[in-house]
Amino acid sequence: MTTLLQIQNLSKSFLSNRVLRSINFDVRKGEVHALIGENGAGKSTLVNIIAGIHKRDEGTMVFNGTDISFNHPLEAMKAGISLMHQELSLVPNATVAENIYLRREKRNRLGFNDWAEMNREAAAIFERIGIDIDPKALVGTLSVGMQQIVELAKAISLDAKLIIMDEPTSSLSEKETVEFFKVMRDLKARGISLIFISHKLSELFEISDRITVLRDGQHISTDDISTVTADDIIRKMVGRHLGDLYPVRSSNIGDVVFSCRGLTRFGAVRPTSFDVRRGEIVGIAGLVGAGRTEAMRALINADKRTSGQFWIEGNEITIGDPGEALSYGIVYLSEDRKSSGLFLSFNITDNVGAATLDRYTGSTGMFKQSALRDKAKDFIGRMDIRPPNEAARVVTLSGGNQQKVLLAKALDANPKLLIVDEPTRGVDVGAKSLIHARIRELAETGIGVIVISSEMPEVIGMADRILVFRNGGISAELDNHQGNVTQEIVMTHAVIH
Amino acid sequence: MSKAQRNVTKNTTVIQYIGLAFVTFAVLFGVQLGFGNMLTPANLEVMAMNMVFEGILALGMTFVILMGGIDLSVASVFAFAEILGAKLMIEAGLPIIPSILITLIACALIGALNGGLIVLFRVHPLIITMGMLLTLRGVNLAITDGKAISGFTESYLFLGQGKILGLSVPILFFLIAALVLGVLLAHHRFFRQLYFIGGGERAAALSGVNVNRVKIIIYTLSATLAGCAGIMAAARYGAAHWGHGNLAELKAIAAVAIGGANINGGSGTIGGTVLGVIFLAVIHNAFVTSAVNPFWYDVVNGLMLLVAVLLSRFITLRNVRAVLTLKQSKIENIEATQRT
Amino acid sequence: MATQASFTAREKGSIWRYLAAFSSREFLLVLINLIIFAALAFARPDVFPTWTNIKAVLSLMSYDLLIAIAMTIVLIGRGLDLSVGSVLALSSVVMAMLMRDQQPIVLALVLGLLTALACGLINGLLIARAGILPFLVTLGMMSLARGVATVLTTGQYISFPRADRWFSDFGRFEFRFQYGDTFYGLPLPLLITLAVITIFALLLTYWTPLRKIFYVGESPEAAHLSGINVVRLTITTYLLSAFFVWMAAVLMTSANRIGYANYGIGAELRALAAAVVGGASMAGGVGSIFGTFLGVLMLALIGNGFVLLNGNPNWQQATVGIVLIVAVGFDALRNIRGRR
Amino acid sequence: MNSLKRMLTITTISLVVATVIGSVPVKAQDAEEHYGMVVFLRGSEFFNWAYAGFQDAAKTVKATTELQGPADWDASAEARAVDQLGAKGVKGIAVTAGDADTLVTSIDSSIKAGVPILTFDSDSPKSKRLLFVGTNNYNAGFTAGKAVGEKLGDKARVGVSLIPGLDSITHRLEGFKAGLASVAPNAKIVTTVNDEGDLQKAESVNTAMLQANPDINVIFCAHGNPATGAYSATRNVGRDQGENKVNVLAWSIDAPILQGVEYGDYFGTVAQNPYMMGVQAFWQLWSAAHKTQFDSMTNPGFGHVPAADIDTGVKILIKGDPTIQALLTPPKF
Repeated sequence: MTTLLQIQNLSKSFLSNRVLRSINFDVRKGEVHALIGENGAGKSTLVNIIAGIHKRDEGTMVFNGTDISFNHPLEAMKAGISLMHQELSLVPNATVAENIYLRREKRNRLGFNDWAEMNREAAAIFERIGIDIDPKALVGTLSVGMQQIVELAKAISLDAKLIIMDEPTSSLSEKETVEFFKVMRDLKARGISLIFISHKLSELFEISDRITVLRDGQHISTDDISTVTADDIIRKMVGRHLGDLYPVRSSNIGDVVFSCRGLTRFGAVRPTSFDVRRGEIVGIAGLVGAGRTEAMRALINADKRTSGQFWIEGNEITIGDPGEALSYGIVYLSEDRKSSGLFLSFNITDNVGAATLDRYTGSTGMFKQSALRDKAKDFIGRMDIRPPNEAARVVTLSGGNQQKVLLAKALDANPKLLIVDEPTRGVDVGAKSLIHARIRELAETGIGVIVISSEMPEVIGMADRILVFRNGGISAELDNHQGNVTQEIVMTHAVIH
Repeated sequence: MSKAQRNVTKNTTVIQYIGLAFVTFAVLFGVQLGFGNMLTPANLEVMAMNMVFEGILALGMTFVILMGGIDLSVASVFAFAEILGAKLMIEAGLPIIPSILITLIACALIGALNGGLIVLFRVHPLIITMGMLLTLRGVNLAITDGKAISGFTESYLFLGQGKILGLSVPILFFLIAALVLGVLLAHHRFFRQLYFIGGGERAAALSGVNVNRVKIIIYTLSATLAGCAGIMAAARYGAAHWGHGNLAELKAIAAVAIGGANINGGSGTIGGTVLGVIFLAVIHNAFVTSAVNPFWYDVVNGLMLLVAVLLSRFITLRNVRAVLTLKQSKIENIEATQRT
Repeated sequence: MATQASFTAREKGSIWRYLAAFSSREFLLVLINLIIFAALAFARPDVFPTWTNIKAVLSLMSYDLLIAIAMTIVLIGRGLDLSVGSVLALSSVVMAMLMRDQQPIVLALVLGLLTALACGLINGLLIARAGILPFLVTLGMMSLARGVATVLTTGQYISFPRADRWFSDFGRFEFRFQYGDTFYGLPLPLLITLAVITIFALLLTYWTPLRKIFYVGESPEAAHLSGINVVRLTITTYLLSAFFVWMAAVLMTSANRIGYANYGIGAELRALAAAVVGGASMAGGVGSIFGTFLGVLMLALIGNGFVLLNGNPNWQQATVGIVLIVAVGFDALRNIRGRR
Repeated sequence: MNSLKRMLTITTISLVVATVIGSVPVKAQDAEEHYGMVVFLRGSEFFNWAYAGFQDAAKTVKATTELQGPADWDASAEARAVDQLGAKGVKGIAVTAGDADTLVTSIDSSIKAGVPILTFDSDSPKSKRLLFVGTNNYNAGFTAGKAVGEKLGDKARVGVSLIPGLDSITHRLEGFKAGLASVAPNAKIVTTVNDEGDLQKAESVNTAMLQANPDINVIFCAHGNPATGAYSATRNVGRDQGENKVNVLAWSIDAPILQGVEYGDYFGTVAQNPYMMGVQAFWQLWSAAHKTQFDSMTNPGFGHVPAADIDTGVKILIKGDPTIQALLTPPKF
């Protein structure tokens, strides 16, 4: 089996953190090569470099015998490498043939697009891979499964030699996945290589020839699929060094401060119930798309939930909107700081006071500016946020400082239940441990804390109890008081078998 | 997705067109029955001439809106073309062809300036084109000192008043332009990109579409079409006046919106806009024929715009609903297969 | 976003507070206004700096000022209100017709206010609840309100000769006082306008419910998660806009002693230009009453200058467009520099 | 299934719209005797008087009438309205030309189609209209100039508030100059300002004019819009009463102006007679539309209409004139 793509000690870092550390990776002609690893292990960055979206810092890439270095996805496409994004980049109002041949339309003599020709070719591709799709249909009218196949056909039409698929089956039904694999096998038979990224272990074992595991930006192993078992893979995926010290786990867990029963949201969240005790940190683990953020947003009714009952300190409450949740002391810090957490062009004082403006208002409704300013100064000291100057706009702060501002905002609302979504995403290592310490301190003061994180070590390091989410609901509840839960156990429950 | 479901979403736009055509004919025949003399050839010709210039502006506007932009300046570019053409031909004595060419080039440059400013300042196109609308209206007023310019040569007047194959020149131009631009939008590679830009600028840029270049070209096209309309209007009325075409940009936008295009961009066709223009022409003429108090026209105009917009909003919400049902079924059947 | 930074930066005892204030847009606008003022005073020392001329400029701009403030509030909440001009006309027509039929003045004023608020509510609901683009909703309302106003009056001036005198005089009433040998008159409507605007500026900064509008405009999603009722507040901005439009309608109807369906034509474009020059932006979250006042003042001074220097008044209409584009360009370049 | 529902929603909405148009109270239309009047600035009081005259005259012979035209200055919209009325088969059209040249094509094609058409108040001299019914602007200006000359004599210093570039206004100004000179040879017209036909604009430009030229003691408003603004200007400069009061000669017969004359704000107003214009316009159309034994010599194919234009004349209304009370109640139609 000749080698199609050969990568040697490839490295890449964004700003200060190294995402890929000297990766060796190769793909053979006509092979389905699975690529697996925890969130943040570097899978997406690797394939983005191969597909020419990012440029590599060091390392060599040999494709089809020649050295390659792309600075635009178009060049990769021309060389025969196609990347299928996770969210499809198709245009619903254009026809199937149009989406396939965008920017590469076949022209007749007059310079007009020769649709008959393109439709014929598209139909030929679909027929070859045994799928019945009408090239003239509008893409918007197709099922997600069919749209995946159109993306595939687009790659084929580029006579791609290597097709990279990032979580292609994440939104496919069982029946659609079977059809999708049929197409993949057909491509393999015709000598096209496929890189297949997925968390569904069952699928990997069914379709791939070799499997490479990445962890913490390092290449762990590449084995023939027949020589490894699901548990081997899980063990290789996890075992990331616990690294930074996590604050010692809580000693005095109080009684239940918040409980939720039968929380559902149509199309996103399965019936979910859990409790949070005073002084306890509940970690929510799970893979991308497991519905963790959707569940929390449904809890505070940021997105309209279908059903759910809630109790705070024992008495039942109704949560109509995030404002009502705040009034009961339920504070949610969103996953995406930039768009739904902070007011970027406001300064620190205004950000800190955002959720508690009414508390700084006098009886007549007059806003007590100085009170808020003093409180903000006090937080800047306590959380040692280091702004360039007091009037600095939050957009100019570093990731770590921004997260501290968010935490200060939450603290100001003196929460009974604090929900922090991805507390240390985009935060440099130094600030990470400081934020972890702040969160543990908060829990110690007797409030319930829910930490959602895609980084397994962070969840295991921080949480007293872990809820593993899968497919829109809780798949397992693990007691982690002694910190004895292993990443393997969590991953086993997180992965769809 | 079941066969029926597939046809529905595919045909939503078709249904919208049928609905619009149905209303147009309902009004046409209703007024004909009630008041007579609406369907006479003379009245049809006049009805068409009443909306033809706004129709030409609407063609250019369709491309701009498809791309997620808006162009308010077309009304004063229209008047500017009238005035510049008149000044070149009458005051400077240039022959017809060169003056028309110079006028169209000037309009194209204004369009390019619009596109350039929008791309450079990365500001909402509404503000830039509104600024251009005000500036150009002031310039039109100033260079003519409020007075009309007339005295065109007979051959030039043919451009506005002459008839070819029984159709007056502006109507013929509108039909040909609509046909050509419709085909281009449906088939030509360059214009198909508008759907991609309207659908999502970032995704379009990623797949190699040069978004900024397309924007500048489309705003230039919109201004050039406004220039053509202006030249023919000056010939039609035999005079160029700064007041002509007042509020034409709002009628053009209404025609595109009523024609089913999504004002945020991403969907819409030339055919839809032509239907919108015909609809507005019929409604306006119905007011005259039925001698209904003409003031009701603005009220109906406003109502129709709001109805068209609510309709497209209703369709988008329906699609979101469909996606959610799909996801819910997926969750349920995956859960069924999991063993732990 | 300098204005926001500067006004919260007014803490005592720190040096960069002054730097922030100096770099703020308001200071720049004060500077520009002073330059224009000095230039005009220099050019026409006999006429320009006299109190009568200044008073004329200020009292005449009070209508545009009230409408510009209405536009500013909506812009801060990341919205747009193109219907301000038409709602002004509708409200004035309703009040004038009631007064013509000898209804008590107060009842007429209240119903005028309710009419404006009704239009504001419709705008707010369609935008905040139905989620339609503000530009489109208010464009439809603009045509609708103007149409209803013209239908009610068949376009006539509505005068109210037999209504109580105090209302038709209050618009022209002046506190006359003598200082030295010359007479000085302080027009009542100007005082009312300045008083209401200063109170509102203070409320906007120091009254919590209004302060939240900045948050909604800056990031609706973050505001929603911070427990701010985004839908209710967005509707409030359109109601506040309607209130200021009603105030302008009252002053205009009283000063001219007539209600007229063609009041406020083009007012929305002038208001948007003044608000954007004053620092507001369509991206929301930024804008100040004082900034908008300076924007309106600048446009008024330019207008007055045109008349005094016998400049061709036609060019004055062009300046509003040019000023809008320059302000937007300046704003965009500043943001690009700031963001990079 | 839901495609059916979609169709239903669209058709119901469209039917509602169609009924709105159909059901609006519509005057019964007698197909034979229907006449149209086209104006610009539709709705302004002056043109409402003209249409009232037009309609009242028509009623006397059981003919019906209709008013069309834009609410703004766009003369091309007037041209289109003329075409639509012609196509509709009205028996006659009276049009006031917002811009003389823009209307030429439509008027000529209407005559070619055999539809009688004439201009009133603002003429389109280059067109083939049957005749012009309205104030002869030069004569009106002359009468106004003479009135100012008689009131202030040689020390009259006149400031004129007008819209540049409108033919009718330019002729009035020429007439005014001649009329003033006829009675007060060394009275002077100091300057003119452009009020753009807007109340607010009129106030600011006249205020500036009075300050720039303190010698002005009378403002002549050359058209209906600026009078209220001109009077406010005199108040702004404190010369609205007392011995150095600036006299304002207003134009036209809007209610607020007539009230102003009664209160003594204005020393008079040049009252054109729009109502008579409407009446005369109808009768000329009627006569042109109903041919007698011999066709008109000047316009073959039409009934007889006078060769020369009809001058509906003007009257300077001053305080106490009984016609003011009569004019104060706006026309009903």
